[in-house]
Amino acid sequence: MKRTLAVALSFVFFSALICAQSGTLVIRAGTVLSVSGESYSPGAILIVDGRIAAVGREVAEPDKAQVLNHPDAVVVPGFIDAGCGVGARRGLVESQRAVLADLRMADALDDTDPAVRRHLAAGITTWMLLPQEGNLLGGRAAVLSATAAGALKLLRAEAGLTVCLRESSYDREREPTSLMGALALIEGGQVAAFDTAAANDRGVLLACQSDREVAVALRLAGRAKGRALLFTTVDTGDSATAATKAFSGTVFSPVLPALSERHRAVPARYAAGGALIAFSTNAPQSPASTLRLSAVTATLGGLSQDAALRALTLSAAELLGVSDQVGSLTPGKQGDVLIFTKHPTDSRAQLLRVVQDGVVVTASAKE
Amino acid sequence: MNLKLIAVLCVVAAAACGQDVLIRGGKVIPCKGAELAEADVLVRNGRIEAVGKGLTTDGSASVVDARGRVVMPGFVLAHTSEGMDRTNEMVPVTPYISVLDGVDPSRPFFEDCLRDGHLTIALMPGERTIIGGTGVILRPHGLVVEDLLQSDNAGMKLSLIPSAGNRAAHLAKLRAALDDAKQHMERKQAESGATASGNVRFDLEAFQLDRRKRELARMLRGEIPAWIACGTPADVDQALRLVEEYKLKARLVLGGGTWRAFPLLTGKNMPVILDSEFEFRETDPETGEEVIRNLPQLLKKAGVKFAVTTAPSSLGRRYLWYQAASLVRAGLSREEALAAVTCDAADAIGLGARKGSLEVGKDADILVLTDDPLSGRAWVEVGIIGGKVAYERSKDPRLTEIFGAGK
Amino acid sequence: MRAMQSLMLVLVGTLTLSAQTVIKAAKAHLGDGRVIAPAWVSVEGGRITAVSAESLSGDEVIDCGAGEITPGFIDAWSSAGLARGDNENEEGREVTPQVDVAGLYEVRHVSVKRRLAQGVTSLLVHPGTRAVISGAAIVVPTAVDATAPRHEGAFLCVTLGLDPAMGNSGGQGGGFYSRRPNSRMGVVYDVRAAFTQVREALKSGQAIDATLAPLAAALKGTTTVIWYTETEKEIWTALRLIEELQIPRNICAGAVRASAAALELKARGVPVLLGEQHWPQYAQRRGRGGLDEHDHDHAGHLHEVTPEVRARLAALAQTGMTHPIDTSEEGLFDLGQDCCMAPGVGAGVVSTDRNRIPVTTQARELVRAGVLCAFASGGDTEGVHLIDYARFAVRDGLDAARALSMLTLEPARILGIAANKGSLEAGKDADLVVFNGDPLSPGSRPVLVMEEGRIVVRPLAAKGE
Amino acid sequence: MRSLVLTLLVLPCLQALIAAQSAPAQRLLLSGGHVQVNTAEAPRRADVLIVGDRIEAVGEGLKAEGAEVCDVTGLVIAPAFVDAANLGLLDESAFRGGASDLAADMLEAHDSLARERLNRVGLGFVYVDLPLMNAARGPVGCVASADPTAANPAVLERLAGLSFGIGTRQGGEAGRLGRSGDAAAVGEAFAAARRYRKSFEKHEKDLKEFEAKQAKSEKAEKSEKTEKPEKTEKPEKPEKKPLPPQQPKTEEAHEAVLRVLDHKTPLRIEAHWREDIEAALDLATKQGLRLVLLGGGEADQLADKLAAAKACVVLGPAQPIGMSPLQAPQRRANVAALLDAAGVSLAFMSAGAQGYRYDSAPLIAALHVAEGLSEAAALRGLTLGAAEALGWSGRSGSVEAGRMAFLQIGSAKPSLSGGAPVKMVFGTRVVTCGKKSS
Repeated sequence: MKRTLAVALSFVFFSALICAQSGTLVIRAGTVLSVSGESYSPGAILIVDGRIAAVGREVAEPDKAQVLNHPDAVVVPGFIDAGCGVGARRGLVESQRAVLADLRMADALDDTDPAVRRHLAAGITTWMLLPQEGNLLGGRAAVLSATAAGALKLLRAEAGLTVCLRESSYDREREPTSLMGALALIEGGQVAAFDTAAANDRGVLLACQSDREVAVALRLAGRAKGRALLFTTVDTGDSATAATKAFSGTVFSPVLPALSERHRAVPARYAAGGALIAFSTNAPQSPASTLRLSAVTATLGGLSQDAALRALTLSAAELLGVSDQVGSLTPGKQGDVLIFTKHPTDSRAQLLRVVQDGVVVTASAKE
Repeated sequence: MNLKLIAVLCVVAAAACGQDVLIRGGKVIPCKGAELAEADVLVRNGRIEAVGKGLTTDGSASVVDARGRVVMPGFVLAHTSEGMDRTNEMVPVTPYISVLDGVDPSRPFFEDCLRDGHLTIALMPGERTIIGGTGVILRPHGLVVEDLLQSDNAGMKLSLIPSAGNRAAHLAKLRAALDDAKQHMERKQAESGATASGNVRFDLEAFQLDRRKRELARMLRGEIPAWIACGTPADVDQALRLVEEYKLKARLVLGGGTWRAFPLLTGKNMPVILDSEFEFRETDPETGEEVIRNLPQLLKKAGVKFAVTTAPSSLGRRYLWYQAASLVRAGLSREEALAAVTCDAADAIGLGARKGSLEVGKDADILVLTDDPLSGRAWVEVGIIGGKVAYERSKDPRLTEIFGAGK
Repeated sequence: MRAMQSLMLVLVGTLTLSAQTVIKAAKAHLGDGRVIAPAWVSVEGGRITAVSAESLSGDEVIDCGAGEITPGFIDAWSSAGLARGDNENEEGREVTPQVDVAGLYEVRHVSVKRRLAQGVTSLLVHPGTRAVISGAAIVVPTAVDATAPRHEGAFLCVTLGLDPAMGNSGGQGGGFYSRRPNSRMGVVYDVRAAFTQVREALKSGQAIDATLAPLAAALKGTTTVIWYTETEKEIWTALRLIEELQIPRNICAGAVRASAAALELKARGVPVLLGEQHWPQYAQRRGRGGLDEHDHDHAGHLHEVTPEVRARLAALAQTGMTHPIDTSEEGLFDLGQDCCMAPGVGAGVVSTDRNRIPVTTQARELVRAGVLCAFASGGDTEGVHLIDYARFAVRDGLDAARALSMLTLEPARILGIAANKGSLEAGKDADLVVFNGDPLSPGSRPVLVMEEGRIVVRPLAAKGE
Repeated sequence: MRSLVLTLLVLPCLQALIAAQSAPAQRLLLSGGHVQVNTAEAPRRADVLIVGDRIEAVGEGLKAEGAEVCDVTGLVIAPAFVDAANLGLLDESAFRGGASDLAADMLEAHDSLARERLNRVGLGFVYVDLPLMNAARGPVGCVASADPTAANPAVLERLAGLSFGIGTRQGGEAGRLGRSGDAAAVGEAFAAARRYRKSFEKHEKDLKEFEAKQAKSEKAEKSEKTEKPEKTEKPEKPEKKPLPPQQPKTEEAHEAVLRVLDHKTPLRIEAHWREDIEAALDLATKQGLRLVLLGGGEADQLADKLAAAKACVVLGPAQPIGMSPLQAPQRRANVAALLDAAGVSLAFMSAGAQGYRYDSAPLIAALHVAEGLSEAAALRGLTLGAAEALGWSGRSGSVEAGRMAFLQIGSAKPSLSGGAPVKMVFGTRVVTCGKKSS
């Protein structure tokens, strides 16, 4: 009997996807955390034609509206994954030349990628598509979101040139073969693509792994007029103060519970003083749940619950340059809403429902 | 059998010229007892006859003028695997091999030991083994291996540092070898009891088997000590358990990583031989910072007497006088530092009665240094082994070549 | 919780001091050979204001009791602060003058912290030695966060010898870049080609490519060229290239066999940084093909047979045991004497490989020849204390004051930073180390290190301190 | 059999002898606090009296003369959490290959940091398992306490169980070597253990026979001597005195299997795919043993059969990180909820969980709650469920008289949201958590 119930529910999931019609939706819940504005408990949200129309203690309820009632749930904006490889045709790395500045991720979209549905099921409604590691200049990232129908929607086709200073981009058979060589080439003006990217406002995304690489990234960030994002791991705790001053924000690779207390505390050090931080899953290598797990581990390391939620939503949107469309429950923004049993940074929080573009995408077994 | 014959021959040759040696007027550091400003040391028949002021001899003694020099007992190198072409056999359990067959007298290691004053060397197999074989105590002066030999069985080398596979597998093999030797001993006892009367048929296969296990059996009977090398605190635990279980006479050769287990050794008066690096560096997992553990201080706090070893390819740590100075740097007193390279080291290798200090009746292994051993400027002027002058710096071919005769 | 018994040198954050600090000690080695006892050093605003044998007053007096003060040591040729591994060598091309280690130097790196705990207050950090012209070296303090390093002087590193040629496939490689030297001649050719190309461009007034600018500066003399020359053969090559390419300011670094070229170095006035000590022992072996002691083969050093040995041989002969004389022809020397092969049997004729003399012994010969030379740790990350080089040099006959100045004032003069580093003089930076005894006795250790007026290393109050 | 038992006693007490250097006070009274008997019930006001390592009594106003009193007013005493398979207390050489059998010999001595980290999340003791070295038959695990003050790790049960693997061998490009031969290997292990027991029984019989013959032949000699002492015979070849039969060597690996067959410790089998779980279930029912299933990727599809067999399922993370061929294709994230709904008792383990540290068992339980498991079931899994998985059903998992005194004392009821307990109780030793180790 139990198994048939499980199969039936997944059928509902598909049906919701197919008949995604534009309609009105009202969500009432125990607490509504809008992240940008103030939060209401209890609170309600009205979504019309895929856009958030109103958020407040109570909202007007149009007659034909679909209503979701979760008296003790917590409602938050859709999560944003600031760095993964979901939704793209993979295997585009070309090893002959270290510089591949003209490669655009936007041209490689593929909505048949099963990882898109897994991201949606984990509450990730928007993400940045990064080129694979392996080249000094890997190409230009893109920010995209999934529509209710499962198609992919480009929020930003050009989201900055990636410069990977990590070990993986040096190869003895091509120039540069070391971090020193890379720094000398770029500072010597030998890499035109970097100079043009630094000149325009789309910005530069610098990927590092150790404090040495962050030191080099700091010098390169000085040359970029537009924005400079730092993609790093929790091993670069010592460069926290310098990095928060020089970069417009920091994106962390997955922060897992296997880390020592010292490493778990690094996101909190970077977020001190209000600097923007965000998390990434680098899916499909790791599951989509890694995004929320990173936030949970960061809170165990000392990051406050609000700062962690902000890192999953509004801060990530600002870093990706799409904070006008997603990232918080503000009227006019895209109707991406998640309904949890508890605050999402609590390890026991269960994701009851995902609303994407105003359409209920996942139905959970537990009503 | 002719090994024994030659050894006897050498002693006879030495005694023949029973000449006395008088070392006069030097500052004597006996390492046991107070230092004497200007004193003499009389040597007869290879042993120290007297230590005191104003000693006189009949005319025939040869006199070594030590005025303005320092006279002290020879340094004792408590554990080393140098001087051989390979430190271990490839097979992990080889109780039947001896270092004696691997010693190569022409190696520069022995010449440097003589020049640096390391007059007693305990040569043992290396650590890459489970049961490595037996070691020997050597002197760094002699024509062939038999000349260098001081005692031909210094003990059996065991290692608990798991080189291949993990620690439990390593221990399982070690216990299997020990149990096998134990059963072999019990069976031989039972057989010898059973055949008290009547003739014994010579059984070659049993003899071969016996020869392979004889040394291990001697170790289990406590006739020869077990030198147990440990790399981590868990190894020290296992070593203490093995000693208790098999009733071994044991000496511990400790690497730096075992510092957490030092308190376990308090009051066990089991000889301890410390690795040549006295600062153990480890990264604190909580803070990521490098922490330096001061091993001599930790051993002193645990009340454990210890000897030290050398690292032949390092700039300073290849000299025992430098190691003694490093112990002072680590916070030990002058006496404790000098003891660690002389009398404590001699006790550690079981020759405490004969070596390690200038006391009447002990072997005459004496050094005449140009300066105080801890000053960092000392050269060995004269090296006396077994009462005979074995080394004179003025005649050292290499130093005269480099520094010229005048130095 | 077990009390942690360890002499932990706590890296005190940059403890800013009150206006004027006075350090009192039993003795002070000023660095230029003079020693004053007792000694007071007053420090203000990161600089030494006064050094005297009479007492000085100040806001805070640090009494070091029987300690002795020395200037902060300067390690004039090291790769500390760069993570080991292939990341510090750029092998894309042989000539990469524009490469700069400034961006990579990490003052928090454990190798720098170890040097600081030994009393080293200034470091020259050089790129790896795999490229022929490997790039710019920098001089940096060891305690200050050097994200913006102060280049007290610009340096360009050139590597001679076999390092750049090691393991190159000689051009068949599939990579877009194929030509690499695989012999000493190839390395010298690349140096000569690079410099001559820039010299021609300078002469004809053409614009010089930005990446080759450091070579032009070297020719003009604003940059000092550091030649990495391990053996005396490389030193002679370097001196010949200096002559031919007229490069005004030069240093030879990493030299482990400099004493053989002492006269030529004196003639050209090129200073030398002694390299890492590889062969500490005096007993060397002239094995087959001059390989060093680790080649395990048997041909060895020989001794003349003394009467006593002959008696021993006779006794052995009776026992029927033949004596193990190595009769292989390479091992024997045609000295026309019987010989036997055993250590310390008596005086004898010896053949020592002249160029295997330990570095600490060569210092004495270089000083006698009047060459400006200093000790340096080289690539050694194993952590041999720099002061140990001075201690063993004194044991080999060098006088104490000169040995200490080979760690302080000499390297400062060689690197051209003697204006404010290298000795305890009023007006210079307050870089100093306090030992708990005579610095040159191996029983003493650094108790306190001050860098630019800030106490950066102060020992945890170890027991009995 | 007698000698068999003897050797069993010698080794653990030797171990205990070394461990109990500083014998703690014998009796401890926790007074003034609230007690949560097991994680399902609300805390109620009560004191706890502990003697040795067992709880003596739980009740109001207990007075105990000669007992050390520890004031816990305002705090809640709850059963300590238990990790059903943990690799954290092993020293690093344990992860190198080698035919090693016993985890008890591989524990990290002298370093209390790992045990302090376990205390900070409320873990009282753990089943120390060794990784299955790509074989069907695994090493012998042990139960070790997380008491940081013990000089070296206190082993509570030396031969605490044997892990078998069905379908867990990896290799080749498909990554999974299938399960052929795994079940046979498990059967073979049982048969070998039975042969080993027979060899001891046979030795017992031989010894009795030998002693009887020995006594008979001595009686015969005595009578022969008294009859004709003066006749000097020709010294015929002395008949070799028979040697007593040699006792077979005790092998702890077989001892561990025998303990499984004697129902002292559970049968632990790691299986992930549906067919492997079925094979494990059949094996357990055939041998008449209770199954403890580790991993259980697709266990929800056999929830009813597992419930019927009263099996216990030990779960790893709900969403495993990293691509491993062991993960079953139809693995569902809410496997814990479905198993709990079917009445299967659960436990949690951190062994082999990529991306999770050895102190992550409570966090893994919390993440199962995030996939739909009820919080009560998760807390039960960390206490009573884990006791079942270790074969300690009657001896731990709740605060009742007679049970082992492994307790956590916190400012409130233990919850899985990462709050650290204030104190941990190990028998009569009380340890304050949160202090950084030296």
